[in-house]
Amino acid sequence: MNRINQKLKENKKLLSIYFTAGYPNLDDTVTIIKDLEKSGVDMIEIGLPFSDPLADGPTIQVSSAQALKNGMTTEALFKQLKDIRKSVKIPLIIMGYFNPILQFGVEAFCKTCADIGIDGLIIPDLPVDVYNDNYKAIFEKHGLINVFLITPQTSVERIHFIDSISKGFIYMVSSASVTGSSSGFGDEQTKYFKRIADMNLNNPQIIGFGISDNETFTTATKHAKGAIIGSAFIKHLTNESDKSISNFVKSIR
Amino acid sequence: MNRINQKLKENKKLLSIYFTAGYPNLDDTVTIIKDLEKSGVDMIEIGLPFSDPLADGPTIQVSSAQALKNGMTTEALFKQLKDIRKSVKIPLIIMGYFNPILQFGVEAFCKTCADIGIDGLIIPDLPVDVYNDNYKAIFEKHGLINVFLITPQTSVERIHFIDSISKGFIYMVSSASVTGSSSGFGDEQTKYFKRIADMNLNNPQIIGFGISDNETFTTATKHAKGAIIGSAFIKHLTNESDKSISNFVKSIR
Amino acid sequence: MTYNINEKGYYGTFGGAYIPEMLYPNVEELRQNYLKVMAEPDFQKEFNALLKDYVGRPSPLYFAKRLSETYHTKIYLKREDLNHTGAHKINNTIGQILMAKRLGKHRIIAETGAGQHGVATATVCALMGLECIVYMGEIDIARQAPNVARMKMLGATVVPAKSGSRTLKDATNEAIRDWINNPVNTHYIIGSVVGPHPYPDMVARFQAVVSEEIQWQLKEQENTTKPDYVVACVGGGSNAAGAYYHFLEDTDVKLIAVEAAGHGVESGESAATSVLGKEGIIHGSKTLLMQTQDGQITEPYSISAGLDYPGVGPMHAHLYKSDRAEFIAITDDDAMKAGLKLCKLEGIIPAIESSHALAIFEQKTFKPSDIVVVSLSGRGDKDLDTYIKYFDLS
Amino acid sequence: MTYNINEKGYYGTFGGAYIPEMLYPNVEELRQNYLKVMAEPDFQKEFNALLKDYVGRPSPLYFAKRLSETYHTKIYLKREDLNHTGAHKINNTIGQILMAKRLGKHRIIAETGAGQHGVATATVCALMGLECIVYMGEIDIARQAPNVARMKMLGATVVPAKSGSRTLKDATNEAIRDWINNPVNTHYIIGSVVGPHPYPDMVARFQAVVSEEIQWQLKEQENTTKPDYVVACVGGGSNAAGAYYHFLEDTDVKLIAVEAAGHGVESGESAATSVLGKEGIIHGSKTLLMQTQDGQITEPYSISAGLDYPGVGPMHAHLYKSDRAEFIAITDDDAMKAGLKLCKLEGIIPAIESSHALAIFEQKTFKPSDIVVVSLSGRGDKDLDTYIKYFDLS
Ligand SMILES: Cc1ncc(COP(=O)(O)O)c(C=O)c1O
Ligand SMILES: Cc1ncc(COP(=O)(O)O)c(C=O)c1O
Repeated sequence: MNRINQKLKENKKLLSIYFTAGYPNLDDTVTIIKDLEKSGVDMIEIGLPFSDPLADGPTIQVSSAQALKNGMTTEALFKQLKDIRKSVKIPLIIMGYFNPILQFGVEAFCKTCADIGIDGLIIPDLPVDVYNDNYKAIFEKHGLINVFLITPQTSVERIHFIDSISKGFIYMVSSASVTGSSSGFGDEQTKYFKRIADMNLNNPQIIGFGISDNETFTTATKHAKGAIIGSAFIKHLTNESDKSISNFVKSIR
Repeated sequence: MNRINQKLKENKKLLSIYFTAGYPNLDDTVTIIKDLEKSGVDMIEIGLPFSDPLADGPTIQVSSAQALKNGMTTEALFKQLKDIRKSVKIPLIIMGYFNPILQFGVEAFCKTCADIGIDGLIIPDLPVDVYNDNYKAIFEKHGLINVFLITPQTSVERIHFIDSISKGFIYMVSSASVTGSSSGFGDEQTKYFKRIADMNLNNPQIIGFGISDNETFTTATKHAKGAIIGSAFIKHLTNESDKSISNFVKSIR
Repeated sequence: MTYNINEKGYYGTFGGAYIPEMLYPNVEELRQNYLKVMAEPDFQKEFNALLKDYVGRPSPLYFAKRLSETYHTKIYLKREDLNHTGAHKINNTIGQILMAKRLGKHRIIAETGAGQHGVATATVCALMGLECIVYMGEIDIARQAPNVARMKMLGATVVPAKSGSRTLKDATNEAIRDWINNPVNTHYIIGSVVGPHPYPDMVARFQAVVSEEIQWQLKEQENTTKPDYVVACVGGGSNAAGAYYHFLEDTDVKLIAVEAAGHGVESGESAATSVLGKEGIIHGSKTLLMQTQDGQITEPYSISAGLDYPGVGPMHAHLYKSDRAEFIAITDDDAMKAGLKLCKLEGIIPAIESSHALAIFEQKTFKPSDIVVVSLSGRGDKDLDTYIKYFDLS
Repeated sequence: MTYNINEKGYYGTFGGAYIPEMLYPNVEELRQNYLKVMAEPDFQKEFNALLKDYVGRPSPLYFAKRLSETYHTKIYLKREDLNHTGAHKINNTIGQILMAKRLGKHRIIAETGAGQHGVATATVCALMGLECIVYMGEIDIARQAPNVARMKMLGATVVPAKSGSRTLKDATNEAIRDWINNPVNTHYIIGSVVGPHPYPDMVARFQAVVSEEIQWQLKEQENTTKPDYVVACVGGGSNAAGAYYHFLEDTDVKLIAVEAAGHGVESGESAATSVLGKEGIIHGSKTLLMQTQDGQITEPYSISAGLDYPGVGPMHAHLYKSDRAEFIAITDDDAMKAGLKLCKLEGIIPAIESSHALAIFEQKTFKPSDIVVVSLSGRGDKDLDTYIKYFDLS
């Protein structure tokens, strides 16, 4: 069974952390992953940096640009991750835009991921139907879970469709926004969280975008299986004089 | 008999000088006239300055602008000239653009000129036909000679017509140009001078524009009754350390 | 009473050709030929083809919905701003360049204020492969920089006029001096209905296409050939002349001429020629002009380089004196505001000249049923700096 | 083989909608409605009326006599430079603003490179009274200053894109981010035949009026509806798409697409997407784009802000791969020279984008009998500074 599915079965609210591979320094990737696991994080999204991350806000944009400048490439990432499963047990997801994956070759990409022990992919600009028509078989052949997003604007019908083809969890975007946009959740969002929870979907939901601290994590996980932190973690790596990852994780839950 | 006609009868080549009234200083007008007469000049054109002297080159433009700045007006000029005939005997012509004359009133202007003892007018932008139709009677009533221009482009027919309505001399523009433009006469111009001379017009011709020194004066008066110097004289008043008018006149003939 | 020119070249008592003898052959040649040449089928064909395929005529008669709602009347904009080079000026330069060619001239001179006429002249000279010299006041060179750049791109020589007010009047003086100096090979393309006869009439005839189009365009849109009002700004008066032309003798159609009040008609810094002017001679024409008691031409002022002229065409002097047209003076401030308003309501940036015409809606009330055609004589690209600075938008 | 879009939103293998889920409702709403709305008689009427009375269509098809003589072939210029706001871009923004209104959107965003699309968007937003935010790369803001001023005059908010190459690509990223953040009330008016389906097709249809007019205009002038060649510059590809549209399936009509070679195709500073690009995803579309081995999008370079884009519309990718169109890359230098040449020969100052299309006559020989229609996509007013500096004309 895929590590993601296993993790989702645990009777707890999951904390997932996104970071950009190769940031702040090219060789930080593995260290950050290990530290995150050590700090008790449940799942990690390893961001494959892209030159034009159009679903991301300034924080992730800047980290991506820096990572690329540092020399991060798809090949380099795979090389860094080669032996990751020797030490890391929690689910690892690669999050990246479709073009670098396409250039690598979707089949080759999936195979390499599987070889390394990557559990799933989040590709924000690979639409559900294109995936379904063209790439599903490849992903499944390599045992990779593809994670789809829903947003407050996603129709009920479409949510059910996405639920039907999802094999792990649904990435629930907290509000219509790019990453790192909002600060705190309002009425509208909690209503939306509840609305989706009440749909009793087959796949659990993990909420992302706008989770930055204990308060937002708590609100989000009241109605969902877990939550993903991205920009806030990258800000922590960038700005804090205390760059301790475990302190950051502790501050969340 | 008008002083101009009398002067034209003299058996000599006439030197006529143009200057801008009120230049260099507002009250120089009368002094310059007297000095010119004393220096042996045959005829004087007193320039009534105009803000937009469109037939004039830079030298006369600048002198006109300065004269106006000095406070020269039509009234002021007439006041300066009030007693001019007590001392000055040679023909005096006022040269000015039509608008100031029109504003003064053509009749009033002519009357005042006559009272003062002005002999003629040169109004470059009062065309022959307009003069003929509207103002001839007034000029004649006041015994004023209106002087018309011809240029190298003026047709033979038109020269004859202008000759027919002229009562003193014809102002022969040496070349198609504004005042102060050319330097020296070429073949084309001497041919033109000759061509006109050969027409044996009723009115003698006095050549203007581009006469600046002994050479051009001599060339011009070879074929004409006289010549008019304007810009060169104003330059003399402006630039020369020796501003002596008699020295200037001596340098011409 | 007629509002057209008579056989002597006068509109009422205004007009004529008060020119130095040096210009006589040129002006006379033109006077004798212009109507004949314009009537030639070959000329007509070439003129009309260029207006259509090169200039982009007909220019639309655009019903300005939001502007009309704002002022509770029916406002149509005659979109001369859409012409090639961005103003009505090109109608005239196309005509004159064809005239010049037929008269065998191969050197072209022009004066320009806003630069639109200079650009339009440089344009047709490039089109015909003729040499082009444009005189432009030093002040106008500074305030209409984009148009100076355009003239240079088009291969014209731009000569600064440094005398007097260093604006349109002085550029015109310089152009006339050039013409005097070059009487044989040169045609002077005057940019407005000013100058000695036959220029005012010739330019008006070339611009008359504007009102000709208004007639059939209004027929299409309002089922009448007659607007209630035709409104145009007046510098020299050419866009107004074009917009009025076919309505001149039909007094059902009311004409409104808008002049530049600058800082205010009584401020001493103004270009409201008809109100402030007296009959006199400027640039070869007997007309109304701003002048001193003594007959010296006054230096005008307007924020708009194209209206910054102390005279007005003789046709307009006559329209003013005969009360055929209503003359309204608009200040810099009111014009600028009206210009910005058009941007915001209709998405059209007008030339500051044209903004003066648009400003009348704040001063004069029209009936809801009135059809008011405004000559949008040019686009505001040349004026962006002035607008942006004025409204502090940068 | 067809060169039009298929029902799945692809031109051959290019196109589609590779968008984040956050954009799905917006793009899907558009996809489901665009053809229906465009077919509504009411929409058609309003669209066509605005094209005629506001934009000034039809734009002339001008036979460039002196240019034709120079290159010994028959060159017609499709004068999109004469449109209101000075380029073809407004055809599309008029269409999209009417679409947006029918979809109930009241906030409009756009990206812009040369600023022409930004101005065209700001214009239609003013016309309709809608809020307008335009994203523009910092570098483009500097090199297309007049258009920035125009947008401000028109009341738009211009937001600088400060990431990446700080040009069109990055402005597009920012616009997409804005749209993600404002999914309900906002319509994103994309300025070219790029982006997720249905944008490329919708924009092409709005621009198709260009080739529709070419057909009947050529019929009038040459008694044929078919040119031998249609030439257009390609940034995203909208002016080309419009000029090609009605000829796409008729292979008698040869299509030439002109890309920006910048300092040279092999120089590393270029925007010649089709030659240098590989299949990939950019801004929601599968198409050709300039990218690293690793799939990172390359920063392009061209002197022309409107061509300075690392992708190309999927229609053009298909035209390239299928050899339906010939692709020619033109350097900065050759484009600038061709631009100046048009000024001097025809009195038309072209946008630097359009100058690229004109430069092909130095590279490719046509038969004297060939009818070559060149899309003169825009006027060069926005580029005067660049031209003047390049040719040292000041
Ligand atoms: C756009 C525009 N409108 C109006 C004028 C004023 O000229 P006229 O009164 O001859 O139309 C100018 C002069 O440059 C102009 O550029
Ligand atoms: C005048 C002009 N032409 C061409 C283009 C390139 O765009 P497209 O390829 O979509 O026509 C632009 C873009 O701004 C432009 O302004």
